[in-house]
Amino acid sequence: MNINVNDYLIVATIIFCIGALGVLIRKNLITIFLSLELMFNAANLGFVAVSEYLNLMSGDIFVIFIMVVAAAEAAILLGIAIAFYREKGTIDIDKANELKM
Amino acid sequence: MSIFLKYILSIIIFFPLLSALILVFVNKKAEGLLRNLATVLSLVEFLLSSFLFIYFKSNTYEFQFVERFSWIRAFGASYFLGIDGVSLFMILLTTLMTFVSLLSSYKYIKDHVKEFVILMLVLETFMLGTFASLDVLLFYLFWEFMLIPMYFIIGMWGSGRRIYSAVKFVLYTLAGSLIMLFGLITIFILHYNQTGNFTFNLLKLYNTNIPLTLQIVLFIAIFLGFAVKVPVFPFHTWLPDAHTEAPTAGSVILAGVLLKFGVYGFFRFAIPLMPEAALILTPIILVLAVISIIYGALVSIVQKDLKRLVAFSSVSHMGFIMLGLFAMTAVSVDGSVLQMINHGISTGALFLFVGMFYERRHTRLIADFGGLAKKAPIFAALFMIAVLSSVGLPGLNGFVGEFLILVGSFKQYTVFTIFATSGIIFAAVYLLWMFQRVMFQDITNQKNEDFKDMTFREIMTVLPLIFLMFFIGLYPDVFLSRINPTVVHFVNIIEHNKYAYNLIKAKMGLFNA
Amino acid sequence: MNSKDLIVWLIPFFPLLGAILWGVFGKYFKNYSGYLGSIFIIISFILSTVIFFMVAYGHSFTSTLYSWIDASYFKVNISTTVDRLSVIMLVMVTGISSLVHIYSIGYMKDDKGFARYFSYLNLFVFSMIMLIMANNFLLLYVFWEAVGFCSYILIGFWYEKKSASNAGKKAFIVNRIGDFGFALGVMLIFVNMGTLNYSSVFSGIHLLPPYLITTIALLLFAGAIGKSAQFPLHVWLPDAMEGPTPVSALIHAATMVTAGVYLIARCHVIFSYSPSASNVVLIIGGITAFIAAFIAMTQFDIKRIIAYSTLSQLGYMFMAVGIGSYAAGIFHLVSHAIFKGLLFLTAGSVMHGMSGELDLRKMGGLYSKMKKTAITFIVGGLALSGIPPFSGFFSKDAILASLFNKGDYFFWIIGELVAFMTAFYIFRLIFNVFFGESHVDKNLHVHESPNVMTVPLIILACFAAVFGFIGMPPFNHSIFYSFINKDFANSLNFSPAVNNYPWYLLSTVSVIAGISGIYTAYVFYIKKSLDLEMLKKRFKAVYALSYNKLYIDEIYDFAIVRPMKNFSVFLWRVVDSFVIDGAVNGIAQWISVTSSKVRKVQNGMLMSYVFTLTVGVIALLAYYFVR
Amino acid sequence: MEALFYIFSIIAIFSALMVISVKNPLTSALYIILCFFALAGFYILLNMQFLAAMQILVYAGAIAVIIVLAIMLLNLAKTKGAIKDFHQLVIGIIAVGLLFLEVILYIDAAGEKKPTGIYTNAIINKVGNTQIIGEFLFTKYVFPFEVASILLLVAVIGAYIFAKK
Repeated sequence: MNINVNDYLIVATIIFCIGALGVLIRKNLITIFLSLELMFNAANLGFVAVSEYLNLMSGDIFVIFIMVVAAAEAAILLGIAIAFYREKGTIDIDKANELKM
Repeated sequence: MSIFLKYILSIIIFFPLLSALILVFVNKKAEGLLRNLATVLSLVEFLLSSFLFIYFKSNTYEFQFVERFSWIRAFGASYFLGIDGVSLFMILLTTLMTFVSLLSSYKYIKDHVKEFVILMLVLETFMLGTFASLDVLLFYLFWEFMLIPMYFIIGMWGSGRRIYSAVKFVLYTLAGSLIMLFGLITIFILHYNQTGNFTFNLLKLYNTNIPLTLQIVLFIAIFLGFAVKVPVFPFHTWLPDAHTEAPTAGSVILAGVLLKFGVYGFFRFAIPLMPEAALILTPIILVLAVISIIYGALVSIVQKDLKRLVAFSSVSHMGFIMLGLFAMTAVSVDGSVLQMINHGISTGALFLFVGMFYERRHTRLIADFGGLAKKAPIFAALFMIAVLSSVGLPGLNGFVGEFLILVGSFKQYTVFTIFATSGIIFAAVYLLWMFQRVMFQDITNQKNEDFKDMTFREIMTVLPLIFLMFFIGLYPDVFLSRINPTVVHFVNIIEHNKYAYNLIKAKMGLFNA
Repeated sequence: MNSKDLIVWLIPFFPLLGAILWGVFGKYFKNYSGYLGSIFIIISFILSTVIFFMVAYGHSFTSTLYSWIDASYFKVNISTTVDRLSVIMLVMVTGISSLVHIYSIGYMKDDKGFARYFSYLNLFVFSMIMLIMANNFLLLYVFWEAVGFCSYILIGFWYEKKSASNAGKKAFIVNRIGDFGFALGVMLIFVNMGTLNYSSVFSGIHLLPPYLITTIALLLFAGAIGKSAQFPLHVWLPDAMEGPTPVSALIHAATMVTAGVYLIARCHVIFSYSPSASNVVLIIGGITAFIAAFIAMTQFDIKRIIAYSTLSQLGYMFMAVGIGSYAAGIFHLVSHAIFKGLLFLTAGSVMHGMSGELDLRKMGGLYSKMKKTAITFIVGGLALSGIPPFSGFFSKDAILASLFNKGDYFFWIIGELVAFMTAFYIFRLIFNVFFGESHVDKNLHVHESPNVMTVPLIILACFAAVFGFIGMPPFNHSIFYSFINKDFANSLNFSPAVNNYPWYLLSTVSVIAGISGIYTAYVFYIKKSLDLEMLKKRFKAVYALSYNKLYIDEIYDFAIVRPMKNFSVFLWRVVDSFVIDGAVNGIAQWISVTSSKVRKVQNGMLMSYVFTLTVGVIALLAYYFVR
Repeated sequence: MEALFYIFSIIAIFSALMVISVKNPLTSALYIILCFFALAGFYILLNMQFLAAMQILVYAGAIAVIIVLAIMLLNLAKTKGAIKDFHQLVIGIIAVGLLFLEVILYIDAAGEKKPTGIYTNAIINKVGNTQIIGEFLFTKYVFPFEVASILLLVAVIGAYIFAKK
């Protein structure tokens, strides 16, 4: 049995869905962030697999940019987490409800 | 001079704005200077606008003093101005009423004088812009801008439930005009689909070919926008509130100019853009107009508040104007346009007088007055002239317009006209009864004993209006000769569409009369 | 503008000038406004006389001042036509106006609003002159309303009195109801004929279908009903007596109220093509003549009695024009103007001497104290009662004769009955006021009026005495008839009173009716040989009906005024404030409630936002998939 | 190769599940590093050694370390992060299940596609994937590349601002 692009995509989908589930059900800011990273990586995997399948390079380049964005995001989010913790004494996401009118 | 005439419309429109800008630099404390300056500037503005009258060519329906500059090229909006016989007089009315209302508010407006005069002048610019623009987008912008100063004028210097009234006024009008915007944009897009050109040029949009069902939908949408402004019967309830709570100047502008925008909108936009729909919906609109006439009159009879009475009488009078416009004969539309001027003058004058009552006694309840003719004969005499002009006494302005409307609509809409004519009885009932209770009989309230007669300034305020009442009543030809070509052209457009309309009528078999 | 035009336009010009001068600069003129005002009217009168002879020995002519309204196909000029009918009216109006003006100088001497009074009065004369001279229906309508307005301000001249201002308002509004019909009539003429000029309308009216002619005629007649105070719109005229008495004499007896008759005479072409409309005129005239005389018999206010008498006499005129006897109607109009003006002015003189007292129960025996007034009054009374040789006899007889000759015996009988009642009530008045024992308050200094008032009375009395001879029976051979008939000759079904019956027989019947009326009054009030109180008790219901003016005011109040007021309150309180505003505020409320609910969606919980986002993604994907 | 694929798959999915299910955030962080390694393995399988290296360096090395640092800095290791809301769990699973289903259906429906590019495995191996990526980054993608660096700079400043008291 040969591994083709669909198999990679299925794995990527599974990881993506797990990440999405994590975002939905967890309340811990850090865990949510980790779940987001999972979703990023799933997408990356998809990019690379399709790029290889179509003999292209653009997907790979994209992955690099996504990594940059993820890194930047990580920095910002952790800054926010620290500020949030300082403010509320917790990082429970449900406490972040000040967007309400 | 030629340059001046070439850009005269822009000059007239933006002169008040410039005046307001000058007033911004005047010290807030110098109230006398502010008032005088604003009044003088508005007088200058009126004189400027009289140039339009002088140089207006009365033998053509074509738009005159046209100015056109590209504005937003991406979707064909342009700065496109021009006037015909109808907008000419609307502009003159606006400049006159602004001058008069500024002159009338020397005593009434006591605080925030600077803001008040600036807002009035800014409002004038917007009103003039609305009357002069021939570009739909430009029109709509001016139209909506008007609300802002008016909102503040009612909300800041009003009396009683002024915030409620101001908000009600704005929301009512806004609700209507948003629906209208939808209609206008739909026509704009239809025009694009048909010609491939983006344009907001009204004269080009006239040629848009709109399918009938869509026409009806759009007409109803645009109708709502204008009907609120007029106001026609079920959409009128903002009017008594806004009129009653607004300061005198606000009421004068509201009655004198703002209500005209509704009818003007029908004349300039709704009917020529969608003539078939207008023809089909005419019976319904006429029913509303006739209801407005009788309803407004009947409700006026039992009002206890002077200003509210005049406000409801406005509903009745505007009903006449709507009847004349939608009867769509040359005579009735002539009368309708003339009556727009008349209503501005007469009702404006009535509001001025009510304001003078309020300044003297700080009440507007009819029951608080009585026997004032003895104390203030000049007041009584001039007030009576204004009342009679509103009643439609021959020799004064109201009669000419009313009669033209009625005689013009009689043939086609006999029943409506008969009902409308009964309005002249009611007008006599409510206005004369009011006059009797205020001016005649003996003084019952001790406070009226030192009721002052009119001052020189107050006489000067109403004198132009009184003069016009007689002038239009005795020699309306000056006005009619300039209005008539435009109106005849307007009616010809409708007649042109009657053929199509009759085909539809035959097809639908609905209106077999 | 040739001299003819100039003279025509100067006739209304002087009164208008006067009205403006006294109205605006009244306080500078003071008493001169009276003298100058009278002089202005006298000038108008002289000019009218000149025009009268110009027309009598020449032709009628038209003169245009300027184009008034020119709206597309609706064109109306300010222009006049002077023909035989209008010159007679003109001379009558300006003549009586002159006398009333002179009389007013004395009557209104101490009034604060002296200048204002003359301003109004001059304005009225102006409007009336223009009404008569108008050559199209719109102008007629304009001045029709204008005289109504003048009547309004003159009735309410003493506006401090609530009753006076009420009466003025009532007059104006009731008139407007009539004018409502009139206006519709004018519109109907325009839409069918395309013009409002008398000459074009009259020459083309026969082309219209009969029902339209009848409708037009009836609508015009509605205006006449209002202005001439015919049943059922007669209610304003008795109340109008609140105004100064010279005003009642001029407006509410001699000139304005007869405008209705003038209108029908002017439009005789229209009416002659519509027998049914003419019949309506006849019937309304008959009803009014009868009920007004019936009411007048029991009233106590001397001015009101004369006012009802005016109604009744107007009823005669309408009967006359209703059967097509236009000449007789106009003849009675003029003679009535003279003797009724006289009666009102003398009543004013009595009031003046009695310091404003009007109740005839508080008078009596005044003959010795004010001889001139009394004699002139009696002359007027005799003229009214139709006793030869006073003018009323000739004019009333002309009407009754034409009724009889036309075969309308029923209305002839009514006419004779009314003649009897008329003689009765006017002599009831005369006997109670001038003869019998005095009931005058002892403190009251009764005096004769000054010469400025009595001289007009005497002039009018002379006219009342001799005027009738120009209409000597048989009427259709008289001077007046032959003068005016040239105008009416072109009307189609005009039938001059056919002289089937000897005129002297009919005249005798009328005279007998008059004399028996006077005798009855004599029996009741001078001889007192019949017990009045007993009679009142026996016919209690009839008496109450008459005394309370047939309860018409009350009926109107109950059936029209109150329901309308209640309905208006309903519209205001329920429809406006509750239904429409309720709907508006309800929508606002609904939006506010809904939005406060929808707002909960935005709860600030990040997780719910994320969840919504996910659902959105799922939905989007599903959409693409389904597509 | 196939065996490797399955092994990496199992590791990746297992560690991903552990990331979202364990209570302690620190444990989660450790599991995600495991996941990153498994993904790096995939990249190698896909002939992208450079990306695999970057994955390990950037993700497992940098980002994960920052996270762990933050957890320790805030002393969060003991925070209760357990899933308490059963309701939310069920809805989440249903939603995500649907999402999964849809994506799978998409993949299924996509069908065969012919390769369009020129960068076959042979060429990549000949030139070297690092060089190809480098050439791309400094030629065709130079603008996004510079933007990305500015983004990083902004992120640094932003993180500083946020974390600063």
